Amino acid sequence: MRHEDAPQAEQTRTVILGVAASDSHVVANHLIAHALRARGFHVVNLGTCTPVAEFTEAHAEHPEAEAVIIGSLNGHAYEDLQELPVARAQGRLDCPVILGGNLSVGSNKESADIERLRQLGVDVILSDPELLPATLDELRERALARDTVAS
Amino acid sequence: MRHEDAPQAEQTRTVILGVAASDSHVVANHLIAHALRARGFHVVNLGTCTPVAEFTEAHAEHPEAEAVIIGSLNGHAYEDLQELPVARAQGRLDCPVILGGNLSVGSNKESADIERLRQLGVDVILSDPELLPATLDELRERALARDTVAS
Amino acid sequence: MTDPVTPSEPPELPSLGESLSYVRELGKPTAAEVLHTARAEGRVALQPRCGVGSHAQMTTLLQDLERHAAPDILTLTIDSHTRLKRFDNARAALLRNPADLNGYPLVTHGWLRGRQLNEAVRAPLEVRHGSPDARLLFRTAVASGITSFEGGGISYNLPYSKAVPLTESLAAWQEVDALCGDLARRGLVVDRELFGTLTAVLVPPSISLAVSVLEAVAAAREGVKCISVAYPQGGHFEQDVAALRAVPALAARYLPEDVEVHAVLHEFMGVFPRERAHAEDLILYGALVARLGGATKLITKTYLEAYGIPDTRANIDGLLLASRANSPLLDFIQLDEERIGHERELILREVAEIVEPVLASGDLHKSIATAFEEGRLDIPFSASRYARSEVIPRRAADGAIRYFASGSLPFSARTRKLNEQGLESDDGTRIGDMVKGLTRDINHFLNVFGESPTIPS
Amino acid sequence: MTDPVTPSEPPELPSLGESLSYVRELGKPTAAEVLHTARAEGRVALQPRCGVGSHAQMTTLLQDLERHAAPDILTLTIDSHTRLKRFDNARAALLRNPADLNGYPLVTHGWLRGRQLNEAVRAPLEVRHGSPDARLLFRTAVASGITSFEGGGISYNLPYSKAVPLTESLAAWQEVDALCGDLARRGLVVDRELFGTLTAVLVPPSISLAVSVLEAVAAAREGVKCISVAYPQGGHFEQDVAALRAVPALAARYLPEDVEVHAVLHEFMGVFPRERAHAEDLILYGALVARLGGATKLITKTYLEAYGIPDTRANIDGLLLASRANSPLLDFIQLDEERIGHERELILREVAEIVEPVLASGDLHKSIATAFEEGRLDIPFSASRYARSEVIPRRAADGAIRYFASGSLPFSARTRKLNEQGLESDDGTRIGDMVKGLTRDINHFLNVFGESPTIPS
Ligand code: B12
Ligand code: B12
Repeated sequence: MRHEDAPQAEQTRTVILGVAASDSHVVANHLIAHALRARGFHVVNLGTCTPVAEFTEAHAEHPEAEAVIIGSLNGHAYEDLQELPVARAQGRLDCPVILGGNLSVGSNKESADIERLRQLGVDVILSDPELLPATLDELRERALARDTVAS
Repeated sequence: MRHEDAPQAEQTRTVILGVAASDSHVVANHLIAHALRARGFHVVNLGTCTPVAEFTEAHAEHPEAEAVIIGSLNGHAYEDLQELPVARAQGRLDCPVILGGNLSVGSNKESADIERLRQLGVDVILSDPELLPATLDELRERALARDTVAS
Repeated sequence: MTDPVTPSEPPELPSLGESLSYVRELGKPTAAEVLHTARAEGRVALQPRCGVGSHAQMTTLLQDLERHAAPDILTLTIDSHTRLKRFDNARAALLRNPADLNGYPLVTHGWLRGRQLNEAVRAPLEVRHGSPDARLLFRTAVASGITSFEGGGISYNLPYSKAVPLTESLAAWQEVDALCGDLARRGLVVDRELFGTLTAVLVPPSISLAVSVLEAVAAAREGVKCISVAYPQGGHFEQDVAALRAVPALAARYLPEDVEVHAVLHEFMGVFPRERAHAEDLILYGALVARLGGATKLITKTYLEAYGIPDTRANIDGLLLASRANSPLLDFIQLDEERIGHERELILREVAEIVEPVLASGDLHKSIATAFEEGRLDIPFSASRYARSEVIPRRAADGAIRYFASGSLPFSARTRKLNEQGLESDDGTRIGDMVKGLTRDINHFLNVFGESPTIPS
Repeated sequence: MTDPVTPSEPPELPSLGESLSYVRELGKPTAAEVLHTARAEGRVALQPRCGVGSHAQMTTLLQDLERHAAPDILTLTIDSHTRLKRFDNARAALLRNPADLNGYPLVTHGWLRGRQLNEAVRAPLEVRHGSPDARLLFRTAVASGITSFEGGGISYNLPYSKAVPLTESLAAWQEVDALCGDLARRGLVVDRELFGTLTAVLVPPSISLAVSVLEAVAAAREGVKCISVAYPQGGHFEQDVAALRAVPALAARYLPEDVEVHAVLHEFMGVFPRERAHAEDLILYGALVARLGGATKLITKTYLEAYGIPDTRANIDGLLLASRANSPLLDFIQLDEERIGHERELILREVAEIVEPVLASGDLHKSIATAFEEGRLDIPFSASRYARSEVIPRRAADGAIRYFASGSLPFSARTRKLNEQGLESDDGTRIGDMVKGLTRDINHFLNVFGESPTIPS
């Protein structure tokens, strides 16, 4: 199971995938990468334990990436994404950031746990990875619409 | 397992045994009867479901009985002994009344449960049937002492 | 609840027809249907014991049990006064302090409140009591829309009263069974559960099952169509599984084909260990016996058993723990099938030897009463004068319950020998004080768990 | 507690000698002693996972668990930041909100607080973490008087980090093991538990055990005297029992005689069912596997597993339910010994084929690192770049975990064939999308209980 694969065609859509900095849960990451590839995406999979800086570096290498997709299972999403606001303010991560997994510590999740992640600059929070393709489509359409208006 | 047995000797001590009026738990009753008989007591065992009136009748038949020993397991001791105060006031039960078993409903026993049974006229409340012989001895000594003073 | 403690005036009982249409409108499955489905699905249906004096608290108790443990059937356990038709005492205790009652006085509360309870929960209800003469209670139960009723002319007499002749209790229960037959013909099958548990302590399996066979034959003759045969867990695994597995064979042998017969297990009914962990080991064990013995239903116990009537929490926990036995992950368990087969044969033979002479006679009721009189039928530790209790059970060294003395039971020489053999390896206990040994046998699970007995030893 | 969130200044670590006398004065048994006793008594020792950020709450958590469930060994589960030496992040989270941490940051709290925790409970403590380089954490643990420490140079690297070379982690763990050897020579045997659980999901038994054998050999060479081999319940009964029963044989084959080796079972570590009843079925099942497989210790789960770190109540309930497996009433259970024997043989052969070439070489560390590089050693779903994850496990139709692809593992033709046979009956799943099938296998217990998967299917 290689961590990156070659773009298949001209029109290939690229996404950057990874697991948050302190987090080594990898199974969902493997499966999501497979599922997106099966749908034709070029997946730059950074794997587990990926700090924000590594996502920005990958984005610099792949400026065509439509989105950065981050998984966090161990409950540490908030601490692991502390550098996200600065990175975004500096324009080093100017594509949508999608986050999913188990996003806070404990068995009782509160809406505040989600809210503070949005405030860090996460654009979309998903629970079901099956929704990823549709979400990516929608984000791209929105971006295209925005670009059309802007140009 | 007969319910009464013949007095064995002149000096035989008699007790009246039974289970309270609404109560059919009989196993402890059988075992207590056996144990007292093994110690030489003449046990008039009235068995289960014995109303206060039946105890007084037995006492009338066996005025020599040292004590009436009542078991109650089903939690109904208080209701089942409601007629005890009248019977005692009328002198129809003028020997010590010993009570044992599971004396109130529920798994949490409170001292009030015991207190109100004493107020009905129960003299001794025991939990461990092993203490019966020693208790009977003590009650007899007390009675003898009282008789000596009285005469 | 603003209801008064007892209704001011006991409402008159409705007709059977009215009750029948009430049950139909109620829109819940009958107990018989729930049992049928459980068996078809290979699941053990679970049922707690539960009954408190207050109507309001009884309602809450049933609802809490359903919400947190969803038992398949719920119980109204009736108080001891009502059982013995001491209705005045039930009313007095209810007025003084409902918490003094060890069960729900259904006759005193009345059938309208019975319907309220029925409507408060989804599961069908069973009335569990212990009444030698339950005619009024049964009519009240039917009027309440209750579709399962426990008891029988032997099993709700001998363990539960002192001075009711068997002919009387058998006649009273014949009326109950006849009404069930009537209802069945009119489309409502009431589950009639027989209390093979008897005096619960050291009951030899064949005594339990023999009494149930006789009651079942009597009930079937009156038209009863759903019979649950309750058996009390004795504590020896293979013997208990064998007893449960004997039930279908007995049904095939002694009952008409159109009667649906279920085996029901009562989790251990004797002296329970006091420590919660030990009690829970025993609860799980019982539940596993039910599953592996193929019981349709399990009546659960709680970790407060040794102390008194359990609180709701303990009752829920008992149900939840027992429900683990329905786990789909236990198929790895294999049993000593040879030993089970051997025990089952022994049980079936003993039951045959006990019941067949009684069934051979013309008048079943009279024949039962006479047999008890003469000791050809008997139970250990009878609460009643109408059984001799010459039968003395003991545990063999391996924990199995055997006949130490079989009194006047019409056992064959072979059966006697097998029982003696069973106890033979029990070296030491035949010598010395029999009562001492019996007490040790009664305290079996205290010994297993190293808890001190509280009775002379 | 009036303690500040973190100590103002991390206290300097005491000498090994001082720590040694502290442990002696502590007056509680070591983890190794508790394990030894449990095995001697034929009991499965129980241990929860537990760790929260706040020192005060950690103290209460340990005490509550001990009061209500009395586990044999208690745990300090360490937070993910500390595991990866992200001490600054641990401190930041601790200052912001201790509840944001998924474990107890022992290094940040410091060894004096570690001692406070140790003194707050009777049971010995184990540190459970997941650190490729645990040297500082280990020193802090020893200074805290903690007598059991989990991990190893392979098992705490590959599942727990992305970019730490195996030679580095092996070297770091060699230091830990050498210190344990030192302590053992000075009279304190620290239990070193190896994390054979690895990535927990669909781990083939022989991969788990092969990694443990290699780590155990490395540890024993440094003088470690008590080794716990943890194995993750895979979900197939006979296979799991066989794996546990393989541990003594592996110890006899590959380890010096004076090392005490215990088999430890982790209750199912994969996708847990969400419904409480289903989760509890699985918890009890795991506990029974531990008992019947002869595990010395069981690490428990809770009915909140699918949701997140459990609250204290759920943790207690999980321990209490698991403790039923120590019931003296389960001796009736018999197993399919033939199948177990067959699985055990297969496992032992596979382990031998995997480890023996690696052990044969001179430099164990280098040989391990190279083998992983070349795929002769491998684990599925590696979190690290330093394993290939060419091994693809699948479930056979009966639920057993087999090698669908064994990558470059040096398996004999026979082993390969047996694995293919195992999957052969798995009709249908070899055809069609492999990932789809893999997902179904991962969701095994959801399927068993009829819960819907939450991942694409
Ligand atoms: C067997 C049993 C039955 C059998 C009884 C058969 C029979 N006829 O004997 C059956 C199944 C019929 C039965 C029925 C009922 N039972 Co019942 N039964 C038990 C059980 C399981 C064992 C009792 C027993 O035989 N123990 C063995 C003997 C040797 O000991 P013992 O009776 O416990 O007595 C000990 C002490 O109390 C003491 N002792 C007893 N009597 C005396 C007398 C004296 C003078 C002294 C000093 C000491 C003493 O010595 C004994 C040894 O320590 C107990 C629970 C348990 N596990 O202990 C419940 C229990 C006693 N039953 C109980 C109840 C409530 C009933 C019912 C009312 C049904 C219901 N509502 O649940 C009916 C009673 C109907 C009626 N009219 O009385 C409750 C009592 C609850 C309470 N007090 O809060 C108990 C505690 C179960 C429970 N936890 O709910 N029961
Ligand atoms: C396997 C496992 C492990 C393995 C991981 C091996 C590996 N390297 O992958 C091991 C044993 C190493 C492990 C370690 C730890 N784990 Co862990 N682990 C699990 C477990 C049992 C299964 C996870 C899994 O693989 N599931 C299968 C995959 C396919 O699904 P998934 O990961 O659950 O993800 C689903 C969704 O979240 C979503 N999803 C996931 N990622 C993404 C990303 C996007 C973008 C989207 C849209 C969706 C999405 O899709 C998946 C399908 O529904 C879960 C509990 C459980 N039963 O679910 C705990 C669990 C995730 N672990 C947990 C924790 C805390 C840890 C530890 C920190 C130890 C600890 N303190 O207990 C360490 C982590 C160390 C670290 N540095 O991160 C907690 C998280 C708690 C919380 N958030 O409150 C859980 C929930 C267990 C628990 N109940 O306490 N763990």
